[in-house]
Amino acid sequence: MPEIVKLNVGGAVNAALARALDEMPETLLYGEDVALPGGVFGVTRGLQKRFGDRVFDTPISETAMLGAAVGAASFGRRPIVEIMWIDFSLVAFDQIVNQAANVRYVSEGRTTAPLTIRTQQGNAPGACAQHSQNLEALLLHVPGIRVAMPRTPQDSYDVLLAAIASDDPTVVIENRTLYAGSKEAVEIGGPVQPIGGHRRRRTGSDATVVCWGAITAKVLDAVDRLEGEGVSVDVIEAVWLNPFDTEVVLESAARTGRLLVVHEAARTGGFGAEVLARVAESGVPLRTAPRRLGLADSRIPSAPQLAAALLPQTNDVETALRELVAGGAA
Amino acid sequence: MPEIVKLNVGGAVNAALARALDEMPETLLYGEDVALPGGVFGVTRGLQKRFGDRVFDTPISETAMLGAAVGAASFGRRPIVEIMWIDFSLVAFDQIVNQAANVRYVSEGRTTAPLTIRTQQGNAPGACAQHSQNLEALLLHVPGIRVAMPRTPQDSYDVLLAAIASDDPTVVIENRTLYAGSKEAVEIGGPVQPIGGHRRRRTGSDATVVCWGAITAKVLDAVDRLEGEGVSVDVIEAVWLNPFDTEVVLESAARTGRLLVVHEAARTGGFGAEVLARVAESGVPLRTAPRRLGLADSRIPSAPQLAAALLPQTNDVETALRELVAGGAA
Amino acid sequence: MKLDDLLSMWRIRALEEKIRDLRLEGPIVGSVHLANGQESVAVGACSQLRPQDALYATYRGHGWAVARGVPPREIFAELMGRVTGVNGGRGGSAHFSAPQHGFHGENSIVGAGAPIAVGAALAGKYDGSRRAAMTVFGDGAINQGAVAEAMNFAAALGLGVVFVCENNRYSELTPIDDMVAEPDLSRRASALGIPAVRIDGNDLAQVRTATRLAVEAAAAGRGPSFIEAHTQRIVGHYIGDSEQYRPAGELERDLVVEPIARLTRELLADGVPTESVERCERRAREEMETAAAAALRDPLADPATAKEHLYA
Amino acid sequence: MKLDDLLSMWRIRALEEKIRDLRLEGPIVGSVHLANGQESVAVGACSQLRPQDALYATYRGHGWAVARGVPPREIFAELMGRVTGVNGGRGGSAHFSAPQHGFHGENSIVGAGAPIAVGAALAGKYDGSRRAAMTVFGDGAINQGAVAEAMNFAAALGLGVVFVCENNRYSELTPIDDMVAEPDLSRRASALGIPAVRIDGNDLAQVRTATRLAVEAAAAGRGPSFIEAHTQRIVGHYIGDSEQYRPAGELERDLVVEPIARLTRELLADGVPTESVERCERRAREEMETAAAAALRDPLADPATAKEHLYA
Ligand SMILES: Cc1ncc(C[n+]2csc(CCOP(=O)(O)OP(=O)(O)O)c2C)c(N)n1
Ligand SMILES: Cc1ncc(C[n+]2csc(CCOP(=O)(O)OP(=O)(O)O)c2C)c(N)n1
Ligand SMILES: [Mg+2]
Ligand SMILES: [Mg+2]
Repeated sequence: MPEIVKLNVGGAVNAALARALDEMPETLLYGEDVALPGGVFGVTRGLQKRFGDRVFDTPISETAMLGAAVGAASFGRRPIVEIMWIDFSLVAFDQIVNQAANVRYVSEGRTTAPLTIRTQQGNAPGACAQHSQNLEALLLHVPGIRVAMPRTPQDSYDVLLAAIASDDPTVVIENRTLYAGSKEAVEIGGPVQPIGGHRRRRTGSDATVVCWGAITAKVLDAVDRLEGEGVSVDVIEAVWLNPFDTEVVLESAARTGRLLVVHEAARTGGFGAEVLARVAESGVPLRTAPRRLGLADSRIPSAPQLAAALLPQTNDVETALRELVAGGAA
Repeated sequence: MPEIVKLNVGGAVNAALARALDEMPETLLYGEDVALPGGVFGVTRGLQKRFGDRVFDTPISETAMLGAAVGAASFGRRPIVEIMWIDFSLVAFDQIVNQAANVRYVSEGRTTAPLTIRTQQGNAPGACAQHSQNLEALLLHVPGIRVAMPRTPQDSYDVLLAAIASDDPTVVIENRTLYAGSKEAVEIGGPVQPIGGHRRRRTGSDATVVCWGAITAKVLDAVDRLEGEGVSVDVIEAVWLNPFDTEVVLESAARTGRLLVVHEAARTGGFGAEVLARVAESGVPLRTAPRRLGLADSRIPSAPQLAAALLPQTNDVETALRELVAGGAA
Repeated sequence: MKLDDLLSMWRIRALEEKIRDLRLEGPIVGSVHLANGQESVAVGACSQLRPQDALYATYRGHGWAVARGVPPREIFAELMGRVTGVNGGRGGSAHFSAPQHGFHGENSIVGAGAPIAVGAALAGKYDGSRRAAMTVFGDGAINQGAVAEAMNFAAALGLGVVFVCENNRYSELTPIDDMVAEPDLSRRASALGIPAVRIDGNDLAQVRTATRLAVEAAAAGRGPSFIEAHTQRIVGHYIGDSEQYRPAGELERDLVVEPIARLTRELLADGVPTESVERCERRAREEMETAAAAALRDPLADPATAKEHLYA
Repeated sequence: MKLDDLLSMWRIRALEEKIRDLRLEGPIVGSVHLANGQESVAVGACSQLRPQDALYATYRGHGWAVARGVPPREIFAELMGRVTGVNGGRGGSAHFSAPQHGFHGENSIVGAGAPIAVGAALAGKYDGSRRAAMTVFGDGAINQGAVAEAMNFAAALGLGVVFVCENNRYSELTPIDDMVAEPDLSRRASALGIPAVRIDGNDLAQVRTATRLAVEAAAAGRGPSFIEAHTQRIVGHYIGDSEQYRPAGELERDLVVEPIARLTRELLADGVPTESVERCERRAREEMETAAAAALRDPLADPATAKEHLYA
């Protein structure tokens, strides 16, 4: 019985976890500080109280946490592991890439790893270089790992549930700057969705923007500014990056003839390159050269004004779109 | 006094290491089994005998090995660390991404990390999924880390020396299937080159192939087959991937109007996407849609016939080139 | 009983030697790690495992698979890329698994199996199986962070993991004693609050006792145990290893104490007829010849299936 | 002498409290971790470090930087993104360094500083510096594989590393006792062959003695040492932590034993005039006010420089 409630992202994640723990007795939820303290962002508050020892705190041992998820998943559990920052996953990347990703394939499907890694990423004012990275592209180069980056309360709820229900190892990447955002109406309790899918946030015919994650808000601001000037932009938010809705992007790019990809991750080797490559390979004719916006290839400084100079801002998106539209005007 | 000697890749790497240890007293060479046993591939044979305790064996502790390199490098040493397989770097990825890559930037240049990671990668017949991956794209998405993939004896010598002499953390990715290859004339003892650069392996006007690593041999075979039919192909081997010679690729692609990128790494999110994206962004007009060949997005099976079905083969390169040339024939 | 043990160990030895032959002759390609000389650890430990227990091994895991009951034909087939291989050729020598036999896989990342075994024990906390999860690794693996994390994780959460460290004195080509300051590796487990023993891994009785106690502890919810089993490999780290690192005389001494030679001596001293003792070897070799021949006749895995099973 | 110690500790406390104010008022943004209550470990340990020694701290490192001689103004400036910050604002509260003062950096990846310190000691093997490399980490960090690897690496190679575990009983919001089965964390070092002590970290004399012996051992080429210093933070894990995890009465007890209160009591009991004792606090606060005010007047780091220093 679906129901509408007002939730911010943190609340939506909490609701999704509560539902998963409630409806799927095989789920486990663990991580550093997630149980008794309810998480450093408060997102898992109340869950241990409600679900007992299926929700527990762990030592600061990401390799053990993720390895344990692989092992428990292969024995019928459905672990949901919180990696507090995606930056920390790098101390345990082996367990994601060499272990979780391989299990099903190498065993010919005899062993599976239906586990979910919940993590969050991105720069926030004053965050240090080791707490600021956007690393989805690393995971997207690893066959066998599903990846999603929900942003709104509704998507945070739906995507997390889809990930947990999925029988593949899935990384759901959130963004801590969004947890305490404003509450929105969220439909909870509806059917659990399959993995995959995008959201078309704006419909337009002059250009296509593909984006994902928190930076989508800046894209929408820029697009809305241009809207007033009669420039209409198709905005495709790739909530799921693996699987990725290539066809939708191709259709839109073919229609608008102009393509911009925006992500917060470093530009070189970011998934924006993959999007541009797929469009180029498809042979879809564009009216002008496609563009990418991402972190200027750099480490990320702590001082907000320095970080802001390296990360795409609303103005950068606006400028890029203006140039794009002007460029293909002929 | 430069001198020409006959060396295979293993010998060339050994010669470069010997020279670095000889000429740069601040170098250290260490890793698992590199010293007393001379390395599992025999590549470091004789070096401990010759250079004493600057060459040493370590515990199986990649995180400690790489962290120690960061620390020693900041105190004037120039560590050269062998990570036996690139797959193993994933147990220690934090020390590469969060530590080595950050040091110079975050300290405003007060601390530096002139260290070299020598590793090798790729599939070889019968190798398991955890010993077969090509992971250069992960490193290429990390600002602050230089990356090279030499292939010939001469490049193996030159690139390694350039990497060691460079003041940035640099990963030199070799390929174990090449170490014991045939000996070629190698000029040793010449001036140490700066980092960066490509090799134009063939000159042609009908298409451009950009490739790197061991798979280049397959590319050259395919190109040579086509040569007989009057199809001439520009082959750019990107010996250095960071820095990457974008301009050279743009110039060639503009001239031939047809682009194919070939790598052994997984197709999605591979650095081939970056190359296609840069060409697309540049606005260089192509006569037909560019192509990429890479590992079909998959884990890598041990059985050689299965792995071969997933990895680009000479025939695949040939077919892709034929289609490319036919496609842009109009 | 002791004769059964000898047969079990000979099965592993014969399998490994047949694999070596096939590797040298061609049907098996790539890197292969044999466990000759270490058979008693696998045989003794697996004799104490119950069906619901989970075993995690390393690349040096053929013998553990055999001891756990994986059919040799399917192992040979796996190593030769046959469709009948336990994983249809995808795992290969160094990374195959057969969960239906409680063999939850080799692992070719040193130390990486330990955290995964922790997960099997974690699952046991909820599924009522009283499962013991055994993870086997080498002396060198003790220096990998994953093993340290796994041990503490299991200790802190009281999970039924049996950590078995096969101390064969070498990590690849490097002596463990050069890579640690404290040669008693079991102290690392004790320091985490894990009951730990050091045993002569060539002594089947010691292996059995230590394992039985550890499995009982796990099944009873008393948490993890650690067993450092001293043993020796009497072959190279991998097929082709020139073994130049071995001090003179070492191999000769090892050949005396290795478990098959040792048990053979014991049996003969006990008065068991030579004929019965020799029959074990003969029978094991015959079984392996038959299994290998069958595997050789099996069809190669079909390249058209190479893309299957990546995702659900 | 004891008054000097009090002043040194007050400098840290006053710095941290001023940082807290600036964080709450706005000039400092982002996550900030204070070390109130742990000052004695930093002051005592750094008093034994020589110029050539290298110190590696964590995100909770402001006090260690002060104790090592990093000018407070440059720390304040760093946290406020000023061009005069030790790293021009690139490091921030949790990841700054000042090698010119022997402060080789904070680290915001738990445990990651330990292997790097090993490298500083490794360099010392070749450069004749007789350097001791000190790495400081928390109780929770002991469960990170990197720390285990670093300790064994240093032990095996006999490197002059001083491992200082500041056991403040919590890893973020979780009690360490819930995350280990063996509460004596120093046993992990002993098990690796590293001389290890557990001390009352609130007792400057114990901290000094343990550090002196450890630094001497390192300088003499006798390899690593481990110090588990029991202490307590009397503030939250980060500014804004609601500290709901604290049992009733704990903070009150901690406020009695924390090192500034303790030393103050000692001094007064020794008959040192109240005035002299109070002057330490006053002086420290004045210094920090002055430093912070200066930093506040410094210009912000220039965004146009944001791309510099990525590569050589
Ligand atoms: C993380 C990692 N580092 C290095 C290797 C390469 N390697 C394979 S086996 C091995 C030695 C392991 O020694 P030990 O743990 O004693 O096991 P043994 O081979 O003696 O059974 C090494 C270093 C690896 N597979 N994984
Ligand atoms: C690898 C890694 N995992 C998790 C974190 C998040 N984190 C930051 S501080 C901390 C607690 C550390 O506790 P402890 O080592 O006791 O140090 P303390 O904060 O008490 O000084 C955690 C879990 C991190 N920064 N790095
Ligand atoms: Mg061994
Ligand atoms: Mg702590």
